[in-house]
Amino acid sequence: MGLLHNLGTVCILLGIPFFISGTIGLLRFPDIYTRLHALTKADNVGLGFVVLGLSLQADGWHTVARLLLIWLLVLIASSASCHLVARAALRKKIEPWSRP
Amino acid sequence: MMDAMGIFDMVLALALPWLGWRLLASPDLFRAMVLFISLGLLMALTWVRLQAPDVALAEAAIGAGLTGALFLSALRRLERLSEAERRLAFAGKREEEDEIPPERHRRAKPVAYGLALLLLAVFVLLLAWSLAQTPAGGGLGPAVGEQLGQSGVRSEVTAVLLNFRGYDTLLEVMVLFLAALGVWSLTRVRLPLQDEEPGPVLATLVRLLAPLMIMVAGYLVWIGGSRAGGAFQGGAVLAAAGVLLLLANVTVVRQIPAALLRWGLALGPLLFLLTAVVCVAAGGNLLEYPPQRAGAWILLIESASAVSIGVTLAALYAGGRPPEPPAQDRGGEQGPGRDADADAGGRQ
Amino acid sequence: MNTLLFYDFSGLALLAIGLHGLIRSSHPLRKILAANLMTSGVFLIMISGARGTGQTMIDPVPHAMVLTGIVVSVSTTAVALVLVCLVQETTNRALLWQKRKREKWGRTDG
Amino acid sequence: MSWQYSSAALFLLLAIVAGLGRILRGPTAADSMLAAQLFGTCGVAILLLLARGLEWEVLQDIALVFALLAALAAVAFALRTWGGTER
Repeated sequence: MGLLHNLGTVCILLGIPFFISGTIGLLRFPDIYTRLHALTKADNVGLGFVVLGLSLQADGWHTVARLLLIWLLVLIASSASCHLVARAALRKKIEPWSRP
Repeated sequence: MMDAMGIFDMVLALALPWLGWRLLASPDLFRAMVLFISLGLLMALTWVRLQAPDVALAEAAIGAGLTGALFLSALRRLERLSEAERRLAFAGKREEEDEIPPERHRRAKPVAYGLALLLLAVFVLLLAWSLAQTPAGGGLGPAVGEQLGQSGVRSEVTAVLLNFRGYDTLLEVMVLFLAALGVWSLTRVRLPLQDEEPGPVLATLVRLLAPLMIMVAGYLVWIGGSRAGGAFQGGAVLAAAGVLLLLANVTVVRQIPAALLRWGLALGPLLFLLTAVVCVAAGGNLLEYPPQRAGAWILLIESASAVSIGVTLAALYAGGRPPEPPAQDRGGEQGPGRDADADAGGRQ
Repeated sequence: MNTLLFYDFSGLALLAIGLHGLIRSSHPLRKILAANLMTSGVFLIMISGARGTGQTMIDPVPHAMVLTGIVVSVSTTAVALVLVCLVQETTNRALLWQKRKREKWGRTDG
Repeated sequence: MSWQYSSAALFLLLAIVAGLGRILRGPTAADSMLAAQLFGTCGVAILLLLARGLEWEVLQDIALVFALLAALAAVAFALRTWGGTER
C-alpha cells in the first residue's frame, strides 16, 4: 500500500463527483443541447479520473493499456454520438435554449 | 449490517422490476425501448454480481447493443409505414386507453389472467420443488470440475457448451439458422430507410470501430477457451460490427455477394453437423471429440459458429434476404439499387 | 444476510410483470418487449439458482443454458419484429385490436 | 472488497438510477436516448471498479465490449429513428 495506491484512491474518489454532477446536469439542464454538455464532458472526465486512479494501482502495463483503450473508446463513442444526436436535433428544428 | 455491496445488490434488484414495470406502463413506445436498452445494461451488471461473466459478456453485446438497434430500426420502419400508427404510438397517452377491444377480447381477458396466474403459480411451485430437490453442493459444479481436464478447454462454461452438452449448442446454432431462413423466405431487404447522408463523423467512427469490433470478436473467441468469452460473445460483437456497417450504409457491405452471405450463414451449422457425423462414424457418441485434440476441435467449431452467428444476427437486423442483383432484368442497365450504390460510393 | 437472494425475487417479479404486459398490451412491439422481460426474469432465476452457497462451486450448466437462451431470444425477437413489420405492411395497421372508426381511418390513410 | 471500490460503485449505480428519471420525463426522444448513453459510461466505470475490487480481470473485457458497443444504439437512433422526416 504505497503512495501510488493512495494517490489512485484519491483519483477514483475525485472521479465520482463528476459522474454525480453529470447526472444532476442531465436532470436539471433546460434543453437537449445543454444536457449534451453535462453528459459528454462531465462523465468522460469522471471516467478519466477513475481510469487514472485504477492505472496508478494496476499491476502491469497491459492492464494500464487496456484501461486506456477502454477510456479512448468511450471518448470516441460519446463524442460521435453527441455529434449525431445534436445534428439530428438541429435538423428537427429544436431551438437552443436561451435565457428568457 | 449491510456493506456498500449489499446496498448495491438491493438497489439493482429493486431497479430491475421497477424498470420493467415503467417500461410496459410507459405511454410512448420509443421511451419503452430506451428503457429496455437500459434494462439490458443493468442486467449485465446483475450477471456480474451473480458471478456469471460469460452471460454478462453476452448481455453486454446483445442486450445493450444489438437489441437496441433492432428495436429502434423496427420502430422507425413501423412509423414510416403509417402516419396513423405514429399518432397512436406517440400520442402521449396509452394506446390501450385509446383503443377499446371488441367484446370477445374483453371477455377473454379475465380468462387470460386466470390462466396466467395459474401458470405463474405452477412455475413458482415447480421452482420451490426443484430448489428443495437440489442436493447441497453446487448442483453439477463439482461434476464439471472433475471432468474439466478431459474437455480440452480450461473454461467451465465453454466446456459445458461445446463438449459436455455440445448437442445443445448444435441445436441452438440450428435455431439461429432457421430464424435466418425464416426471415429470408419472408422478405427482401428494402433500401435503407434513411434519407440523409451519414456525414464525415459517422464515416470516421465506422472506420475506427468496425475493425476494432472484428478484432475484439476474434479475441473473445480465442480467450473463450480459458475464461469468459466464446462463440456467442464473439459472434454478437461481430454482428454489432455488421450492424454498424449496415447503419452507416457502407458500400462494401452491400457489395458482398449473396452467395458469400449464404455460405457464412451455413458455415457454423455445417461444420458442427460434419463434426457430429465424423464423431459418430469414428465410433464415439455424438460430438465426442478425441480427448487429446478436443481443444483444437472446439476452437475450430467455435470460430466457425462465431462467424455464422455474426452473419446471422446481422442478417436478422437487415430483415430480409439480399436484394436481387439489379443488372439482370434490365439487360446491363443500372437499376435503382445500383444507382444508390454509386451515390453512396461517390459521397465517400 | 445474503443480499444475492434479492435477485431471485427480482427475477420472479420480472416474470410476472412480463406476463402481465404480454396479456395487457395491444401493440405487438410492446408484446415483444414483454416477452423479452419474461425471458430476462427466467434467466435471472436460473443464474441466481446456479450460484454457489458459501464455499461450493458455481454450477456452470445453467450459465451455458442461459447463454444459449440469450442468443435464441434475440433471434426470435428479430423474427418477431420482421413479422410485425410485414403484418403492418399488408394490413396497414399494427395494433391487434382497434375501434371501427380507427380502422376506417387507417384504410384511408394507406 | 475494500470500501473505496464498493462505495464508488454504489454511487455510480445511484447516479444511473437517478438518471432514469430523465428517460421517463425527457420531453424529446433524444433526451431519453442521452440518458441511456450516460448509463453506458457509468456502467463501464462500475465494471472497471469491480474488476479492481474483486481482482477479476474478466470484467475488464466486459467493460471493453460495453465501450465498443456504446455508440451502436445512439447511431441507430440518430440515423434511423430520429433522422430524416420533418414534421
